[in-house]
Amino acid sequence: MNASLEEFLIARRDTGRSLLVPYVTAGVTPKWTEVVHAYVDAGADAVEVGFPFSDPMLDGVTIQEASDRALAAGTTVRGILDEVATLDVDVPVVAMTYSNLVFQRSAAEFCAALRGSGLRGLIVPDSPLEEVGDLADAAAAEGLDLVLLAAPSSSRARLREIAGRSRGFVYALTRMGTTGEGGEISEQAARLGRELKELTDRPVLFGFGVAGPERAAELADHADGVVVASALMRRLLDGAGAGELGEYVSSIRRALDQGARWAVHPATAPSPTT
Amino acid sequence: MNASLEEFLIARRDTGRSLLVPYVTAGVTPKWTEVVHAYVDAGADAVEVGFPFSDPMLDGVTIQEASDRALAAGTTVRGILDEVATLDVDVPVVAMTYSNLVFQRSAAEFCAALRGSGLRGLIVPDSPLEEVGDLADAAAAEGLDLVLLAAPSSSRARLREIAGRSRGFVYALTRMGTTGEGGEISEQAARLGRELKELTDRPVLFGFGVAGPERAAELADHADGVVVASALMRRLLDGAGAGELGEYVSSIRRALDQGARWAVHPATAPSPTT
Amino acid sequence: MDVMTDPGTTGRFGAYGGRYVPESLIPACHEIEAAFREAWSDTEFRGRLTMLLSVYAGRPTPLTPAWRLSRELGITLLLKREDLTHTGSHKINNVIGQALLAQRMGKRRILAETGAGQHGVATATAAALLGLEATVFMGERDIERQELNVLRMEVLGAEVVPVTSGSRTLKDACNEAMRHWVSSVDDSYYCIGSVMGPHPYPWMVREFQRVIGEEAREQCAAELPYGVPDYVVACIGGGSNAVGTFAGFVDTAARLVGVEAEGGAAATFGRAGVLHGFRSLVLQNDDGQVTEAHSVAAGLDYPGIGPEHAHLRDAGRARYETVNDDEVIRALRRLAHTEGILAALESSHALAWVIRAAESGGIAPGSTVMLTLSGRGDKDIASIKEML
Amino acid sequence: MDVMTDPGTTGRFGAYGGRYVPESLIPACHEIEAAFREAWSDTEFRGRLTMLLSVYAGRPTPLTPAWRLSRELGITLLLKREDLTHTGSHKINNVIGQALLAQRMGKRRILAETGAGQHGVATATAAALLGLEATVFMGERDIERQELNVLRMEVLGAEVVPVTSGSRTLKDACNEAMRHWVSSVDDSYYCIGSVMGPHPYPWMVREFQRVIGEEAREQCAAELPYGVPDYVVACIGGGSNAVGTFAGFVDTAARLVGVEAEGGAAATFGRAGVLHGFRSLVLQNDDGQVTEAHSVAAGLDYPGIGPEHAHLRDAGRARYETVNDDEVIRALRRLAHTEGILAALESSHALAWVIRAAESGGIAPGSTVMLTLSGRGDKDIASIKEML
Ligand SMILES: Cc1ncc(COP(=O)(O)O)c(C=O)c1O
Ligand SMILES: Cc1ncc(COP(=O)(O)O)c(C=O)c1O
Repeated sequence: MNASLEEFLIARRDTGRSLLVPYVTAGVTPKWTEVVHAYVDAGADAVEVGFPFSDPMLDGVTIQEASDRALAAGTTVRGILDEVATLDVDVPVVAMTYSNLVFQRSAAEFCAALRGSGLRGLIVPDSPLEEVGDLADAAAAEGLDLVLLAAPSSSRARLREIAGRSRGFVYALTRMGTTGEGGEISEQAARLGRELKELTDRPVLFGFGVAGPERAAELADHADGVVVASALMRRLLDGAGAGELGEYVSSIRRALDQGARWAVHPATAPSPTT
Repeated sequence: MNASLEEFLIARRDTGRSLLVPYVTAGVTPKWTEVVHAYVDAGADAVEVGFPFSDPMLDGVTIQEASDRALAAGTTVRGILDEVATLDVDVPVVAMTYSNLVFQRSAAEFCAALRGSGLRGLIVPDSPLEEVGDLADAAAAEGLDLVLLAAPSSSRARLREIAGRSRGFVYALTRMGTTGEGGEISEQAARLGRELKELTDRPVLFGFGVAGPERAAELADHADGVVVASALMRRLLDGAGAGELGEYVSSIRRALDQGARWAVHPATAPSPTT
Repeated sequence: MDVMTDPGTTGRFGAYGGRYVPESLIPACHEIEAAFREAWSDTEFRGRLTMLLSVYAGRPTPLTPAWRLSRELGITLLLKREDLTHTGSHKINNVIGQALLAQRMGKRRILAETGAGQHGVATATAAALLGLEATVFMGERDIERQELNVLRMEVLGAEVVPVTSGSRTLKDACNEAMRHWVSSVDDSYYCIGSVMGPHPYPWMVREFQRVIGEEAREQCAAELPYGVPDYVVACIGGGSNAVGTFAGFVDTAARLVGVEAEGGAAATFGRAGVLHGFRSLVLQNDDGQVTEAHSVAAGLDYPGIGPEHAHLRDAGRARYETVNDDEVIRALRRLAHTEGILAALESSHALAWVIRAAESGGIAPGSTVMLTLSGRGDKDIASIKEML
Repeated sequence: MDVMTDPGTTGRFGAYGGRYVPESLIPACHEIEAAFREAWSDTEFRGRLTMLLSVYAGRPTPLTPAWRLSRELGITLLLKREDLTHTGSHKINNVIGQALLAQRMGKRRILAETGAGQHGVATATAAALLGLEATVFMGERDIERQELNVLRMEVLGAEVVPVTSGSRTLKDACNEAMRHWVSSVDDSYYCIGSVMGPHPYPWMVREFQRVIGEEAREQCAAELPYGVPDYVVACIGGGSNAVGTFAGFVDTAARLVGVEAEGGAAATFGRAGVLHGFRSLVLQNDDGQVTEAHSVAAGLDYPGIGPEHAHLRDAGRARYETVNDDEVIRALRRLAHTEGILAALESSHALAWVIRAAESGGIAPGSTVMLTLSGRGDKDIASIKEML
């Protein structure tokens, strides 16, 4: 796989496929890499791997618990990188973590390490546009796509800048709040999806509160796909194994594929001639 | 008995006898009047009857407890007066209580009631010289002897006034403190006794901390006698009956009589010719 | 009007006051009276006191408008903030004065009784400040109710002596302190916490507390259109914060109102009597046995009232009202919610009356009310919690 | 010197500060910054704030000489008495400012995190005063340690939300408050209790707290021969009372000393990192996992330090020291015994360092030390008792 995260996702989306990015906290179980494989087998278009942080400010209880569990089990950045390096999957793997891990030594060092283990993208929810300068440069230098977040509260001007500077995809927050399941699809989310789609041809994926196949399909109507995190981690913490998690991802995959068949995506639908 | 308290005590003292005034809290047991009789039979020269008060500021734990017990049993001023009226004893009975009982209606009314029940004297420890005007007049009008207290801290000028205005006897406090047993004979007490004896021919009796025959005899050396209260009430509260209390008073009586035999009382010793 | 003046050498306020103590204590009372008279006319002493009240204890205290509650009640309610003084109540004003006096008299130790514990904490504080020892007598029941203050006294280095006699509250602590004083009068100074006790205490404590009223008078003059409030209100245990407040307004047209706890309302339900060394109104039965007071506020659990209040009542210069525990708790919560001020249960009595009177028309709409908030409610939090 | 100035739109103090928050909160931070800039240059707003600090919160607070302790230590020790403010700590200065700002911005509710509970109580207080709602996040462990303050907040009408994640102390309460804020940013204002959080908080809180230093500066000028103390000392949790104090002396020759708890000493044992929205010194392991802080003082149980302190340290304008729990308890008791002042455990850290330094010659005999006594110790009495 030589394509960048962004190239990879655009190519997939352009086949008319709704994108699906499931999440797993590295180290949450000793066999967490099996979960990655199960996701891929179930039709994931990329996998988001969380590097656990002691103070995950933007995460709800589920991912906090997963992070605490991983840290309690002795998970380290070096350990995660080593395990990621052994992964043999044919979709891009994206790191998600907090600024304090990224800036430990330097952004350049961190990005180089990620890239060295084969990661293709990076999400740092507490580094907004203003703080992202060095990191964006370092990521670009390593060919790592730095994904930026867009929020319902972001102004149009900020959305334009986010859409312009994000790489890989634009991570659109379905709501004002932390990660976690539940909540209706809001008019807000739909509008954010529409606005971002107007501003960029990059894939726009919804995250936060994407629980269950229907909700995933509904959301995907307003953008190019979804990130699913807490719904999966909840099941994992409750005892589900890689197999079950894979099935759950499959069910979302199917819903997305069905939804995509009758969804109207004027901007991104494959042209009738392809 | 027609003599006043003072006349009675002077007469007895002048026979060379050390005076003994035991105390009982009225109402502390249903049969408290038996205690009075036992005291008299044991050689008391007068008996002090305490009218219990809820807030006996100058009393130590023993007399507080006796007062609380009497009040809890429903003791009232009227009830005490009625019982005192039935006493048939040949020594004077003296009331001791606090200002608040005395001034309930008026000092005159209170004194008249005491006298009506046959009481001959009154001690009000929280009415010092400055506050005693009306009361002294009312007592005098009823032929009731108002006993004043003298303290080791009193100046010579005050002692002179106390000695001059007290009736019945002068109540000399052995120490700075509340009623209660214990304590050595202090140089203070001896000096107070001497000073008062110089100032008046009225009997001077020591009170507070007169516990046991030896101490009584020692103290009597410095004045005309003693008031014994807490030592008796302690025994009563611990279960002693009238008989035992009488025996205790007898033992003090004997000690006083022996002490008096070899004691040096230059001022008061009966002249060799009597 | 012949009120709130020097009560002379006999310490009389009309028919009240005096010095009903055992002969043993008379010389001590004389000594204190003489020392106080001398100190009070010594500008250096007064300067030192004023300096400590300002630099150490946080005076002057603000006069805070109760903005939101005033609007709700249709009056102008001003709060004299004694809760902001060091240790959290007006008691410190008096105690610093008496501790300076004790030091001047060469005493080594200060004795005190305490109810709510505020006077005890203040005494422990002033003793530490001046390098004196402190022994505080406190009823066992109050020790339970005011645990926080007991711990404060201990950390300040004071000895707290539990009093187990009688109702195990303030009145018994007074008895016990007095008893102890009799036996240690040579080296110990008895620092009474309110306008009670034998002369010169009721007068001396009033003089030490008049700083409340004098400050408030000035503050009102600066802030009110007519310079003087229509009502001046304070709670009454022994009556020191009230007397200190009234002293600033006695010569004005302001109506003076003292508010007692229903279960300890000597001015309303008491008869003349003698307790703890002075003659005043006392709750008692027909025989003269003193009744136990009952109130949620430990500092108001006192069956008597300062002699000067009895006199002010007889003279018609002040009136005395009562409120019950329920009204008090509601008033405390209401002030907390509307103004963010947690008043002591004691002070909340004054507030409860103002609320009732304003809501029932007893205080005319548009009136200005100056209320002394005698202390803060932190010490009461546990009891308040229990009662909710 | 280029320190303690306006940190600009990016909120940088040298290499520290910034605004490391989720995109969702960026507009809110901008809005607050704009509102604060506008308010801070609006004389009416500042007048209103000054009035409330004076009439309601009891400012100016006295500068009290620690007479007896000074003599023992051979120095002149002056205490800036933030313990005498309404609610009992310097936290009220900041909170009244932010609550006024929240009201001006049309917010309905105030959110806050709290450690010792002092910031929570102050927030509940200011919210009541201005008729706003208050929700306070507090670690479960701190709720146990500071029960009194929890009850105070509840009586004031605030909702106290226990935080059960992580170490269940201040840092986790910060996380939780931030999470909650993200989801309620429309109608809620997040009132941060120290010089931490994303820009403009560290700067804004410094500005609201500089009243401590400015008053102390004036008071020192009036009372000291050279007008300025040799040392200016304050304890550091997040660092707000210290920054507020330093702000008044940064342009003088006074040596500025911040004192941290040994178990939470980010300035001494921390490395640069990003926590709770800002870059500063943080206690953390090699991987960047934040360490739990440990201190007897709940208000100092914080693994970070305000970004401006990190900058002052780098710039050499202030130095940072640590003391351990034992020294702190001893210092608290010593001040109680010598001066009758019960300091908060937090403030006692500053005192412990002064005692150690004076006794070891680290502070030269005869020096003048101005120490900010950030709060009163009533809240800590139960824990102190346990430790004796
Ligand atoms: C806060 C407070 N207010 C009032 C009182 C009552 O005392 P006084 O009536 O003497 O003001 C007390 C007594 O403890 C108190 O603590
Ligand atoms: C009394 C007191 N002092 C100090 C602090 C520490 O805060 P800061 O470092 O922001 O002044 C606190 C925090 O709760 C406190 O309550």
